[in-house]
This record gives sequence, structure tokens and C-alpha cells, in this order.
Amino acid sequence: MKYDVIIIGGGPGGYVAAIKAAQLGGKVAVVEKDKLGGVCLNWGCIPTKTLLKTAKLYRDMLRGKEFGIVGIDDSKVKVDWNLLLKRKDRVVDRLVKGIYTLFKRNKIDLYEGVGTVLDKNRVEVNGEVITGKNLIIATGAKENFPEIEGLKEALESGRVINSKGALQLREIPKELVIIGGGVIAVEFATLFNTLGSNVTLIQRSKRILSSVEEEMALTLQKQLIKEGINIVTDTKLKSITENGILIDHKREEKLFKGDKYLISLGLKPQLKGIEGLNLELDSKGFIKTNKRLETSVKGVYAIGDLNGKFALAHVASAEGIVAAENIMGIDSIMNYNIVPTGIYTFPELASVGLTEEEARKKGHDITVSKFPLAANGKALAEGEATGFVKIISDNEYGEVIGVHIMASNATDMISEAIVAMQLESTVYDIAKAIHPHPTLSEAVMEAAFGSIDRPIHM
Amino acid sequence: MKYDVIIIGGGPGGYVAAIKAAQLGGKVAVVEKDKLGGVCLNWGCIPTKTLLKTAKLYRDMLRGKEFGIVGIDDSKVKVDWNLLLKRKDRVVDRLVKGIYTLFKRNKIDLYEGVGTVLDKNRVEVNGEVITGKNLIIATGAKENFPEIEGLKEALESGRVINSKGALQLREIPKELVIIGGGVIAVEFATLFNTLGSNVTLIQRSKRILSSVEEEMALTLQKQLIKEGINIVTDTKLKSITENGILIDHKREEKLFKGDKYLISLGLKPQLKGIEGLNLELDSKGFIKTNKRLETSVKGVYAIGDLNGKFALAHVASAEGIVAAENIMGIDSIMNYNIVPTGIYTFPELASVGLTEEEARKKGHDITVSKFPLAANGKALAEGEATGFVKIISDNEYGEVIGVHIMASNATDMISEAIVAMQLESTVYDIAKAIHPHPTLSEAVMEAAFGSIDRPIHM
Amino acid sequence: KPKKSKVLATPVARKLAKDLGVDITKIKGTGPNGRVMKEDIYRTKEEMTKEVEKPK
Ligand SMILES: Cc1cc2nc3c(=O)[nH]c(=O)nc-3n(C[C@H](O)[C@H](O)[C@H](O)COP(=O)(O)OP(=O)(O)OC[C@H]3O[C@@H](n4cnc5c(N)ncnc54)[C@H](O)[C@@H]3O)c2cc1C
Ligand SMILES: Cc1cc2nc3c(=O)[nH]c(=O)nc-3n(C[C@H](O)[C@H](O)[C@H](O)COP(=O)(O)OP(=O)(O)OC[C@H]3O[C@@H](n4cnc5c(N)ncnc54)[C@H](O)[C@@H]3O)c2cc1C
Repeated sequence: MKYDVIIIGGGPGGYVAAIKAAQLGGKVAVVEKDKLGGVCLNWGCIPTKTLLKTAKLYRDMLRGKEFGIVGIDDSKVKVDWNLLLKRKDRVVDRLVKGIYTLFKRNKIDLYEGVGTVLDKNRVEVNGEVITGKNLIIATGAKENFPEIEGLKEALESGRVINSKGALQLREIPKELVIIGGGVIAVEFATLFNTLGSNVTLIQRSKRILSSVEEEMALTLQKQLIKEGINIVTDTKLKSITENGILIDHKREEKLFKGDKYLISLGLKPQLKGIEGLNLELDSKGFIKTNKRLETSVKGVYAIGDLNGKFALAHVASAEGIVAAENIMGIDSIMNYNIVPTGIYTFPELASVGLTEEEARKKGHDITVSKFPLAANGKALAEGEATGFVKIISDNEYGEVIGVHIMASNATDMISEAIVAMQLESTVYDIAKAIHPHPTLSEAVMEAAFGSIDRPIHM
Repeated sequence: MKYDVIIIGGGPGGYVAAIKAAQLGGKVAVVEKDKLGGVCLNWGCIPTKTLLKTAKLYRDMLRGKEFGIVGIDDSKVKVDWNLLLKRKDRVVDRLVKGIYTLFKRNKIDLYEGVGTVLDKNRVEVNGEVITGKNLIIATGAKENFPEIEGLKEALESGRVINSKGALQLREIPKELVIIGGGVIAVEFATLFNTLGSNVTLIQRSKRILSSVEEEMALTLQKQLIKEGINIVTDTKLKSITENGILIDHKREEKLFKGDKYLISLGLKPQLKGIEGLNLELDSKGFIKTNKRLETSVKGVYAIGDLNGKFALAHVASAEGIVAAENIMGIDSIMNYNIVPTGIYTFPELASVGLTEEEARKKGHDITVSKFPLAANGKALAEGEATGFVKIISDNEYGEVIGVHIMASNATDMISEAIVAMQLESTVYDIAKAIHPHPTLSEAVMEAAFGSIDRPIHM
Repeated sequence: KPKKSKVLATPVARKLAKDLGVDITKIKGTGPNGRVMKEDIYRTKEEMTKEVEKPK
């Protein structure tokens, strides 16, 4: 057999697994039908965050006066969508090229084409059969489109688009209707609302971001409404026609019209080409894996979006490392209890660990401590005082079991919490760590003080 | 005796000590001759960071085109200095008022006036004598002006100003000469250079920020020069006259002219009013304290700038908490090994723990791992790719003993490192903690990977 | 080379070990670089209990 491992799919799951396996001395092949980097680099994380960076800067520019900056003509300052997309392309290109370079440096063999699994040791690409001792499936997921009247036609005609379509728009839509209230929906709502679209977000459940800590999701929802997004919750999609989107809302039928409709309603696994393996699937149709990322077939691993654990790039990469380590003889498992999520709205949301509800359900006797950014000096200095830090701790030893942050740079602030939880930290340890002044992170320390007795600044 | 503790000085040392002692049930008096919040809130941390926030936004505005934003007329967009100072005042007022509210809420007695210590149990304020079981001295420090010909007159006339003077300027200086290369000097250089001044920074030693990790300081120095600041190192001040500042530079005399001269050359303790105690001083004239913040006189504690440990607000506050705890019967000590420093330049610098040099000197067998932001996706997406994360670890266990970060939000990123060090983390723990994608903090994880074997993205 | 003297352990593991009467220095941790995690203490305690029960 030629390879220690063949990896199908070169997204953040597959390419990281490949690099790690190669670093550990493995002979590695990657089969990729499109570009290395997968959804994340080409159509997901990186493009959206590049656009959101501009949106945030644009928003701050329009607030310039508040910060003492004059001479901006609000009627003239505009985001040039095509210029922005060009920047996005430059950023993506540079990062994607970087992955190709890393592949060369790590002597990873890249097979460009669709991989079809013949059996657990043989993969066909462009008519060639390559052989390996182990197989990692990292083919990702694709959009889940519900069965709604007219949706198929609307997708084909381009009136309804998915996130990839949104990144290929010719111009900023005037009226944008977003169907879905998950992370991607909410980030695009933030983006286009800031860039000047009239945005309507249609959400099935009672609130946006149903998997996010409730107070945080509700506070963000309020903030988004305040910034002009029309959020319609508690709806049922009925049909999509030339005239618009028809929904049921509080027992009434309503029609929403836009020049574009963006749909984002979850994912289903990308299983094409690997059917031959007959891997065991979970109830939702994703590939079943254990903490070592092994599937039901020995020597076959499945990582990333297609195992249905978390549809997050950093989880895909972490799983890739675990799979690579196990293949290369280092015993390794994933700890799914300490997985952070980040949402790049204004302000950002980030979480790790349990929510109050989850902790109580699991039988923890808990303390919940919340510290508002409105009492944080740096937040006021930056004019970004909406948000809070919430720490959930178990009362036996004060162990930190959940941290939820709403703040302008929550996605970076959460790293303190993940490292703390990785080390089974108590609130005493965080409170004792001297945080620099003035920073938003002081709010984490203050929340920890609050878990023990009281914050200083409250 | 009326009070459990009398605190002289209501800066970040004194006011935090007061709140903590009150929270622990103590009866507390604070004597403050000016405004609560001390230098930090009124003339230090908060005002400078408020101004720097605007400067950063202004800088980003002028880079708008790069981010796809058009319609900004660079010749018209300006920082209105007086508008900015008004914003600064609003931010400061709100925070300072907050401290007064906290004092009321915690039932702390505030004596407004100059405190004079009669003995360790008696303090005089406005003719009244108050008594207490313990005393905390938190009177801060004042500028250290060297003996240079003409300096005294220049300060009196207002041609030469200190940092407080810089916050009271009537307008943005056209030509600003800064004497000193410490944190305050470098932050003001960044501020005024961005706002359009021609800035010259005159530095005695070979590089700016002599106490900061060398590579970081040198990289920043290069960056500041690139952004137009004229940095003159290796100098000796000779005299200050009507014509300018005369220095010796590489055996040549040079004259520097500006419409303002800002001097920032370190601190000396503020001992007025406490001479009566005859406290033991260290070689530099600061009050000697142990890790419990006790002075040479039992029952008398000294916290903050005047004990000469670190001139940092968060150290003053942490010391305040330690002193308050010890006074209220909770045994408590400061850990000076895990003190972060933050510098709010563009990009920011932040450090905690040892540098390579210090670690080697202390006899550690170390690994140094550096990960550049140029290989970090979020840094590229944000257009802020200058910088790196450097981790120093001891080879015995892989314990993290120093972290140095140069990044646009390094001051928040460093919190991960302080909590890690507080928990005696190894590089293995940090590497194992799944960091969210895409974030700058991933660079910390990558550096940890590098300490073990190799980063993924390098 | 001197033997490693320090036990890598998490704060919760240390407290738990104390409360359950487990000698933390004798445990091989399963955390990163052999760090003793709380699960290791629970596992050791369980094994200790089994040892005690066996002779019966
Ligand atoms: C708009 C958007 C924004 C997002 N933002 C974030 C974010 O900010 N943070 C975050 O963590 N996650 C984000 N995500 C999710 C993230 O992109 C995914 O979790 C991640 O890409 C999953 O990685 P993966 O390796 O499992 O699969 P993918 O990235 O989907 O990669 C799979 C790869 O396999 C290839 N492939 C598939 N089948 C075959 C075959 N048979 N033969 C050869 N090649 C094949 C594909 O071409 C693709 O390159 C976002 C997603 C979207 C859509
Ligand atoms: C421009 C500038 C920027 C700075 N930026 C930062 C930063 O970003 N981060 C950081 O950590 N640090 C920063 N610092 C340092 C920080 O401000 C100090 O470390 C901090 O204020 C020290 O706190 P303190 O409580 O020891 O003393 P101070 O803040 O100096 O407070 C002492 C108080 O005591 C009062 N007082 C003195 N004598 C008497 C008396 N006899 N009777 C009654 N009252 C008296 C004074 O009026 C004052 O209010 C900065 C400093 C400056 C000058």
C-alpha cells in the first residue's frame, strides 16, 4: 500500500489532518475536487469575516462624529461591493495559496479530482486507483433545502440564493429577505443591513440563534432590531413564488418581497463517492464516529461537517488532528465539552461549555455570575458597551463549566475561557489572574469575582 | 478607633482596596484630595485609550479604500481635537461618577481633602482627625523630571508639557517632540502621529521600550518609523532653550524644534503627607513592601505606583485587593511573576512572564516558539497582519513561563496567557484547547503547537 | 537527570484528590503531557474502592 492515509476532501478538516499526519512522518494523499481550504476558506469563514470587517469599519465611519472625527459626507461614503469582493478574493487567494505551499512543504500528494471510494483501502481519482492503510473522509456538508413549494425553481432561477450565492452577488441588494435564524443567517443579516440593504429575517422558532445562550441571543436580537433589521419570528414557510415568500405568522398569511432571498437552514452530509463503504449513519444521516473519530469500519475515520457533531471549522481541524494522531500511533481523543462557538455580529457572541439551562439539566448545583460591559472602562472608551460576560460555575469546587460573552471582540475573549476550562479552572483561579487594564477581558475577571462574592465595579 | 482601615488616595489602588475592604465587612475611610479614580481614570489609562480609539478609527478611515469603502475625502476628514476631548471628558466623567456611586453603595466614607498622616492610626484631613486600625497608603507617583538646563523654566512656561498637559492641549501640535521612549511616550507618539502631527521621539537608550521583549520592541520601532515617526535613539539630553531641545547624538550636537515638547521620563513616589511615618524606602526612594503589601511599620500598607513595583493600574488594584484581604483577616499575597503589561500602539503589544533573556538568566532550559500573524487568517481578513505570538516554555514540563504578543488586540489576547500561567499551564494544555476559527487567538495555539513540534500553518 | 518532582494537575483534580483521600503523586494523568485531570481522580478512587472490596 502506497499511503499511510488517504484523505478525501481538503477543507479545514482534511487539510489539517493531512499536515498533521505528514508532520508525524506519514505518507499522505489528499483528494480534492475543488480548491484546498474547502468551504471555510473559499466560501465560509474567511470570506464572510473579510466582508464583516469592512461592514464594521463602515459602521464605525458613520459613527465618526461621536468619536470626534469630522468631514465625512455620509451621503457619499459607500461600500463599493465589487471592490470589496476583490479584497475578499485577495485575502482568500493568499490563504488558499498558503495551503498549497504547506502541502508541498510537508510532501503531501494532492490528487485533484473527485474521489470515489472503492473500498477502505482504495480510492479512485480521475481513473487512477490509489491505495492506503487508512482513510479519512472529510467531504463536508451541503445545504439542506426543505421541501417547499417553488423553492427548487427559485434556486435555479437565482432569485433564491445560498451563502455561496450571496458572496457572488453583483450588487448589494436593496431588499433582502433572509430565511433562517442561525449563525450564517444572522451574520449575513448584519452584513447587508450595515451595507444599506433593507433586511428582513424570517425565523421559524421564537428567537434567533436557538442553540445560543438565551439571554445573549435575545439581547442580540434586540440589538439587530434596533439597528433596523426586521426580524419575524415564529413563522412557517409556505411557498416561494415570483411575488415573494409566503409564510404563516401568528395564524396569518404574510408575503415578503425582496430583490433577493437568502436561504440558510442547516446542513446535510456530503456522502457522494463514499456510499460504497456502507458506513453507519446517525439518526440525522451524518456519519457516526466515536471520540477517536473512527467510523463503524476499522481504519476509516470521518471528520468535520459530515459527522454532524459541530459544523465548525475549528472542530473539523481539531478532529483532523485527532484522527491523524490515532492513525500515526498516538492515542488521542476529542473533548467535545470544550468547543467554542463564535458569531461575528456587532457585537460578537462567543460561548464555550454549558448554558444555565443545560447545567441545571445535567444536575449541576450552579452559580451564575454576569458582568455588564457598561461597567467596563475599555468598553466605554471604545463606544462598545453593549454586552456582558456570564460565567456558569459548579458550586462544589467553583469549577467553570460555561462562559458566554457578548462583546465587540468576544471571539478573541473566549480563548481565555477555553484554556481555563481545558485546565479545569475554578472561578478562583480566573479571579486571581491579574487582567491588564483597561481591557474588555477585565469583565471576565469581574464576572469571576461575582461568582465568588461580588465584582468590584458593580 | 473608628475605622478598620483608612486609605489615603483614591486611585485604582486606593479605591479598589476600599471597595474590597467594604465588601469584606470593613468600615472604611478614603481620603482623596482630587477626584476618585486617580491618575488612571482622570489623566492616564482611560483618557489615553479613548483618544487612541479615535486615532485608530481615523487611521482605518484613511485606509478605507483598501477595505472597499469609497467616498471619503482624505483632505476633509479630520479629527476635531476639541470634540475628541469632549468625548474623552464624557467617558471619564461617567466612569469617575461610577466610582462615587460604588463608594455610596459600599458605605465607604469619603474625605475630600489632603490627608496628612499623624501616626499609623491617625490621619488629618481639613483639620479633622480620623482614626483607624490600619492604614493603606495609595498616593501614587509623580513625574520624575531630570536635572536639565532650562527644563524647569520650559515646564513653567508651558512649552514643555507632561502627559497631563498633552490631554489639555488646545490643538493638535504641528511639530511635536517627545522626550522619552517608554510606554507613555510611545502611546502619545502613536496618537499624535496618527492625528497628523510631525512627531520626533528622542530616546536615551538604543531602542524604544527598553523593558519590553526585544524583538517586539524593535518590530514596533520599525513600524512606528514606517508610519512617519522620527525616532532618534542613543541620545543624551543637554539643554532646553527657546530654540529647541539640544541633544548629544553620536558625538554630535543636534537641536530639535517643535511647537510642543512632551516629556515622559519615569516616576517618583508621592510621599507628601506621609513623611511622619518614617517608612523604609527602597534604593530608588519608593516605599518598601512585602508580598502582603505591608510596609516596615505594622498595620501600614503601601499599594500602587508609590511602592515602585510596577506603575500599572491593574497592579495597583490587585495590590489593593491583597492589602484589603490581609487587613480583613484573609491571608493573601501578590504573585508578581504573572503581571501583564499592555501597550496600546498600532499594533498593540502585550506581555506576561519572562523574556527569552530573563528566562536564560534564571537558568531555565527553554523553548522559544514564534508564530507570525501573517500566517493567521483573521489577521489577513482584518488587514492587521503585522505581529506575532511568542511563547517561552521551560523544557522540563513544557510550562509556559512567558508570552509576548504583538497584534492589533494583543491587550485582550494576553488574558489567555495570564490565566494559563496562573494555572501553571504547559504548552500541551494550550495546544489541546480548541481555539475558535477565525480568530487572532489561534496564533497562540499555533505558537503552542510550535513549542511541542511544529505549528500547522507554518 | 533529577526525577521530575512536580505533579501536573488541574485545580479541581487537586481539590478532589484531597477530599477523596487520593494520593495525587501516584496517579498517571491522562491530560495533556500527563496532567492529572478530575476524571483521573474519580477513576483512581473507584479502583481504590474495588481494591478494598476484593478481599471480602
Ligand atoms: C457562510 C459560512 C460561514 C461560515 N463561517 C464559519 C466561521 O466563522 N467559523 C467556523 O468555525 N465555521 C464557519 N463555517 C463552517 C465551516 O466552513 C465548516 O464547518 C468547515 O468548512 C467544515 O470543514 P470540512 O473540512 O468538514 O468540510 P468542507 O470545508 O466542506 O470541505 C470539504 C472539501 O471536500 C471536497 N470534497 C467533497 N467531496 C469530495 C470528493 N468526493 N472528492 C474530492 N473532494 C471532495 C470539497 O470540494 C471541499 O473542498 C461557515 C460556513 C459557511 C457556509
Ligand atoms: C498617560 C498615562 C497613561 C497610562 N496608561 C495606563 C494603562 O493603559 N494601563 C495601566 O495599567 N496603567 C496606565 N497608567 C498608569 C496608571 O495610571 C497608574 O499606574 C495608576 O494610576 C496608579 O494608581 P495609584 O492608585 O497607585 O495612584 P494614582 O492613580 O496616582 O492615585 C493616587 C491618588 O491619591 C491622591 N492623593 C495623593 N496624595 C494625597 C494626599 N496626601 N491626600 C489625599 N489624596 C492624595 C491623588 O489625588 C490621586 O487621586 C498610565 C499613566 C499615565 C500617566
